[in-house]
Amino acid sequence: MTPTLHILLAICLAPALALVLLLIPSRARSLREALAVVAATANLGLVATTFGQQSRIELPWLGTSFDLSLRVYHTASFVTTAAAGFGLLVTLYSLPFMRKHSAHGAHYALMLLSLGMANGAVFSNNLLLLLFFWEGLLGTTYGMIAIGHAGAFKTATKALIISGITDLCLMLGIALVWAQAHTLTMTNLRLPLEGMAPAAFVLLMIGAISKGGSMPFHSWIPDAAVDAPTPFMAFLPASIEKLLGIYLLSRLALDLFELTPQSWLSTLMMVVGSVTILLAVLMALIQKDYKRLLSFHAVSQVGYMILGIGTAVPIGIVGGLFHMINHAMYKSCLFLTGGAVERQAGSTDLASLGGIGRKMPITFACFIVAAASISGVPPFNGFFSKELVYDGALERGTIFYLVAVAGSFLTAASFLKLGHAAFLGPRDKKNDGVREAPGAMLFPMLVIAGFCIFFGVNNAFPIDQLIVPMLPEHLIAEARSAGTHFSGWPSNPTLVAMTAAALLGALINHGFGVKLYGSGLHAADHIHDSPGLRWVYDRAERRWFDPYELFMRGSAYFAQAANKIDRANDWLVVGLGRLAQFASRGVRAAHTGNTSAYIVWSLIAATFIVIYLGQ
Amino acid sequence: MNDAIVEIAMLVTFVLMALWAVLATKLLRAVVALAATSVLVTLLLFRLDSPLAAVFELSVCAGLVSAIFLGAITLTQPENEAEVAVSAKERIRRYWYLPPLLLLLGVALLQVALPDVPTTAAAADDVRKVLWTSRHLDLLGQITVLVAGAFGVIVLFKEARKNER
Amino acid sequence: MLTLFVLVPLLVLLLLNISWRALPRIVPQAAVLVLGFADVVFGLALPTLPVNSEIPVLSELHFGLVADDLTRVFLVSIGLVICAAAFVNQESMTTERAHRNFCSLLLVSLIGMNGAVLLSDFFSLYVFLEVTAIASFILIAIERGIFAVEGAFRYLLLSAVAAMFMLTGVGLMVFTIGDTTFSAVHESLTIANGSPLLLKMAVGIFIIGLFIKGGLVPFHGWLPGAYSSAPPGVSVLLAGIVTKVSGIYALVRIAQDVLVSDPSLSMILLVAGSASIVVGAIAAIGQSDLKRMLAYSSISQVGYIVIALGAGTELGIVAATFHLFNHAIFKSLLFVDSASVESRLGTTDMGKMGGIGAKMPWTGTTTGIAMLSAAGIPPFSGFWSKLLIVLALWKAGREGFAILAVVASVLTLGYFMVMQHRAFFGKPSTQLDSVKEASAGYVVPAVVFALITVLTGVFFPLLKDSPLSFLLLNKGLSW
Amino acid sequence: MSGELITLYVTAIVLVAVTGLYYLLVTTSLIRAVIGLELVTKSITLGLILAGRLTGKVGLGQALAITLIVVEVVVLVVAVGLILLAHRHTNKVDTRDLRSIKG
Repeated sequence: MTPTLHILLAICLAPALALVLLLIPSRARSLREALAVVAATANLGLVATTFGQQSRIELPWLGTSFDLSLRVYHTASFVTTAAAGFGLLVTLYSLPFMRKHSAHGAHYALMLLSLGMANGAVFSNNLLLLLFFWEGLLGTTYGMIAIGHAGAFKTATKALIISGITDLCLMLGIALVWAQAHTLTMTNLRLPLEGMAPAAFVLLMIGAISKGGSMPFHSWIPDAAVDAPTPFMAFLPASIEKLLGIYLLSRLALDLFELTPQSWLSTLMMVVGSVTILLAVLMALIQKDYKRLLSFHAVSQVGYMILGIGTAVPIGIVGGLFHMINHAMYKSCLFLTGGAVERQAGSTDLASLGGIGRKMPITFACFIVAAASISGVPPFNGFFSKELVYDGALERGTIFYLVAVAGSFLTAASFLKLGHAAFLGPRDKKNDGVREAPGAMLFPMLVIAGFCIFFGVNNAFPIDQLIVPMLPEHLIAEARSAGTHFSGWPSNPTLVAMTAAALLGALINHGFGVKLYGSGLHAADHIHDSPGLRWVYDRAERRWFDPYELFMRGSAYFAQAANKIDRANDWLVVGLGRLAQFASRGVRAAHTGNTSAYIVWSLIAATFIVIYLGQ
Repeated sequence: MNDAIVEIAMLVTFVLMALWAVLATKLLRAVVALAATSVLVTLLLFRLDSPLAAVFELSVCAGLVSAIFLGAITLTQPENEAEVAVSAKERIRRYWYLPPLLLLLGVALLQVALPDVPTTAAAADDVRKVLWTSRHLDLLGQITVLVAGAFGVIVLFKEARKNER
Repeated sequence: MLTLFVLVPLLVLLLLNISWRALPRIVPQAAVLVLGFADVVFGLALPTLPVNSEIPVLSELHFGLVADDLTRVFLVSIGLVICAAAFVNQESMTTERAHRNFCSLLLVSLIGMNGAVLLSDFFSLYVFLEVTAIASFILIAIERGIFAVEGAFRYLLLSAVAAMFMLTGVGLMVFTIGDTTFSAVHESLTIANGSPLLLKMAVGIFIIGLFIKGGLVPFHGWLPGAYSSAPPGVSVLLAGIVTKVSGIYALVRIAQDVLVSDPSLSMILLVAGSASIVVGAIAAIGQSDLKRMLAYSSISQVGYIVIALGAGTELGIVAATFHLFNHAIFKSLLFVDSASVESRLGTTDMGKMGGIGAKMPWTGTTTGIAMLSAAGIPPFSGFWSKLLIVLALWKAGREGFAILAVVASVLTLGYFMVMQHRAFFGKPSTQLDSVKEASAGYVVPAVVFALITVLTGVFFPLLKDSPLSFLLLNKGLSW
Repeated sequence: MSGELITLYVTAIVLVAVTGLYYLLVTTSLIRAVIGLELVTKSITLGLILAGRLTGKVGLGQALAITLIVVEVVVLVVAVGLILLAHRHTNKVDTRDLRSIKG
């Protein structure tokens, strides 16, 4: 197969099969499912075999500056393979989950369409072509949310409008790039950050981080977590959109622009990253719903990637990119466990869950692996990527490092809470009949959890084979001359110790929280009440209670602030709608139905035109 | 010199007739004034060496158009003259700015139009030749317009038959 | 050869009306469809045809008609929309008599539009636009309801004002150069002897007339009334093609052949275009009637076309033409869908349609496609034309207007979302239980148009080598 | 033809056109509105002929004027048809009755 045909097939095959799928009547659900699995597998096979290839396809169009060009190279192969892998796993997972859903066919068709669009976006070597596929994904996102339950329309609209606006920023950024460089072919671009280029960078960055789900463009994701079918969450916001967003961000930072650590844009990215980490995780901490909590983490974790890439130093970039692939794994795994719990226990409300770990041991095990991974517990993959990000952040400023560690602490705390509330503790009577999820749902979870361990224990493989080749030559050379090692155990023991302290702190904090507010810890009461020790505990309680409460109160304020930002976002969307309605009333009032008035408008405008022309 | 005076008189009458058509309180008089305006246009067209157009103007505008208006007036309820006067006054008050605006539009045109008037003498290119050689597409258009007009009459004037579904 | 585009419909029109009582209802319908389809086919095949060879019998009647890529785009669009209007009318007209008259007037309209896109003379343009307009006045009022009469009469009055401007322009042309053909005016403008300012004024005043006919803000007063009060088939015709041919086609023609990249013309087009985009979109947001909302959306979309022309470059003309084609397709599609909803519910009030999408899946889906195309979401064709418009403006150094065009497309998205939300999504109310999908006469054109939108969008990069390459006016791009 | 006379012609044409347009706008009677329209048409007819005469293209001017007259009379017929239809519905020929489509 020629490379040309290969790539075109990778872009067109899945969407074409999606159309075929839509033609299958809804009676033949199994046939649809089989076709979807076949298509997702074929897609994975197609993109996986592009590894190691280097080729370009040029379709001249609109003269020299708008060639439609596609390019196969290491980064693209890697990102599309990852996306295709998640696509296949989520497809498998959907089989039992979506079986009875009314929009069964649309779900699979939109998934396949998204896969084709994602391949197209990554293989594009021209910004315009990228924009085409990028906005195409916007359409499928809209569709996949909208097929959720009856009220999902509102969320879908919110997603469409927020992403639509950021995609317009992307479009303007592309126009600016074009004005500056007179080319849109990505391999020919290397813009110094001067003149209009920073504006272009910021606009393009908005497009990229919005797709990645960063603050302040995130607010539709938690809503979608409630409204959209769970496979969608694992599929688009948790994995594919994140991969794409960070892919574009890395292309921007690494080779489309000459981003240096000295540049204020680098600092801007780090600030955006840090703020996203902190605010989103604070929001996550107070959530009472399994999927909603996860979705705020999906926002928070993207902060690490932006932070890592924003450092503009090799180690940070490697960390950010490694975190991208790790996050896609553990977050989709977490959403899959969430979906399994939802399907088996009938709810994702933490108040009505609890104690189902025994009933669903495999799901619980997968949850533990993924949760440990997201919290940065060694030796899972999240630990290694976070350490790399920390290293890069510390190089640029202690404050960024501290925020990142604080984020880690809070992440761990919130997952302890989540795991405890959902899987441990007393079990509600109605959950006694809960059984383990079916095999088709467990298989993807297990595969991904396995990868979390594999990428952690054997991190040399992903880092050296997959991530480092993504860096441009000059950065690799820079790292080599500095003698930096990316893979293996983190080189800086102080950082590891700090991480360990943060995790331990989270554990202790959780223990105290549970002790003070939780149930099921009465077993410790007799120690507490024993003479002598009681006085110590009282003091200890008072001593520990205060900072805890203070902290909780403080974090509540933060959380409220984060909530305000969230609401402000909503308000803006709704408020703009109101403003438009208000303006509309004004315009409509002017149309009185009086023909003479209409003619007079025309005459007045005509007078202006005549006078203008007569000058 | 005499020719010029005749022409000036005709122009003045033309404007006066138009004003009369506008100011007449009775609709019937307005239509008569319109016909008179048409006649003056006809005369002016003759003065401008355009006999064929003049004949058309006379037959179609002064004749057919007046007939159509008379038909319309007889088929509709007569106006209440007092009400017409009141509403006219009210509307004139509301649209007070229009005459200056329109005159501004006209003057704007005059300003650019007048400075370079070409003064070539009238050359005789035959209208029939022009119509049949360079403007025959317009003739095709005229035919289509007349067909469309016929359908207009059929659709808009004909009473709907009661037994039609 | 080109003469036949005008002569054949005229002949068919006359033949149909010689003995029409004897003809079954299907004959005039078939005649319209065949002639519309012929427009599409010959529009596509024009370069391969012996255009300039004279047919022996008709050699006396060569009317000086010319055709280029722009003409072909319009011939294809005219044919498609005429066919759709005939389909919709077949379903919606209740009386036999109205149906026959409708078909005949559709043919008159076809003659007018075919003539208008083929000729090359200002005055003839006025005549043929007036033919189309007269057919439209009668068509709007064909069911003789009071609202329709009001819409038609308002259209007539504003159209008369437009004619006044166009004729003033023609008069000034005769006065300055004694000729009204496009080429003569263009030559006199470029060689700049005599009085180019007056001649430019003449073209400018003619263009004011076109603004009224095309319904640009603030010349648009007649448009919402005419669109929303017309019978369903007529709305499709008016929104899909009539206003585009009568107003916008001529603007494109003038920008391409007469006033080539003139800065003051550009400025006027830019201002009028952006006013239309914004005012049209804002007015559309607050509408509760589906057809009226679509009418205001038409104003906004026409604004995009005009703003692209205002770029004053060849890319701008290409973008405008392509958007015009797309607009003809998706706006006709939307009006066809509104007609199918009206046929089932008897109303176009969006408040009474909640959840109709579930009951009428074809209608709902095709509306969604048209709406996304109009808002410029890929992979539908509207995305490419809006992109070309933005690029053209940017390339011409009109960055502000480019940004305005981009930002206003959010408004477009906004009002279409409102429409989808009110009319098609959500739970169907119980009153709509008995509602079924519309009949084939509505669904077939809707699906065909939706396919055109999708296929043009998806295969846009391949347009160059396809028979549709003329959509991009080859000479306008460094291909 | 002398310059002053041409000025007079143009002035008369503009005056009649303005009168007709003004009348079209301020009248409440549909029939009177159409009369205003006719006045405008007449002034334009005269203007076309004058323009042709001044550039020595009398034939062209006449050809345009004749076509114009034919087109406008058909527009007039349609307008009167619409007025009669409106009259059938409202029993009046008042422009204020044709104001129900708004907003």
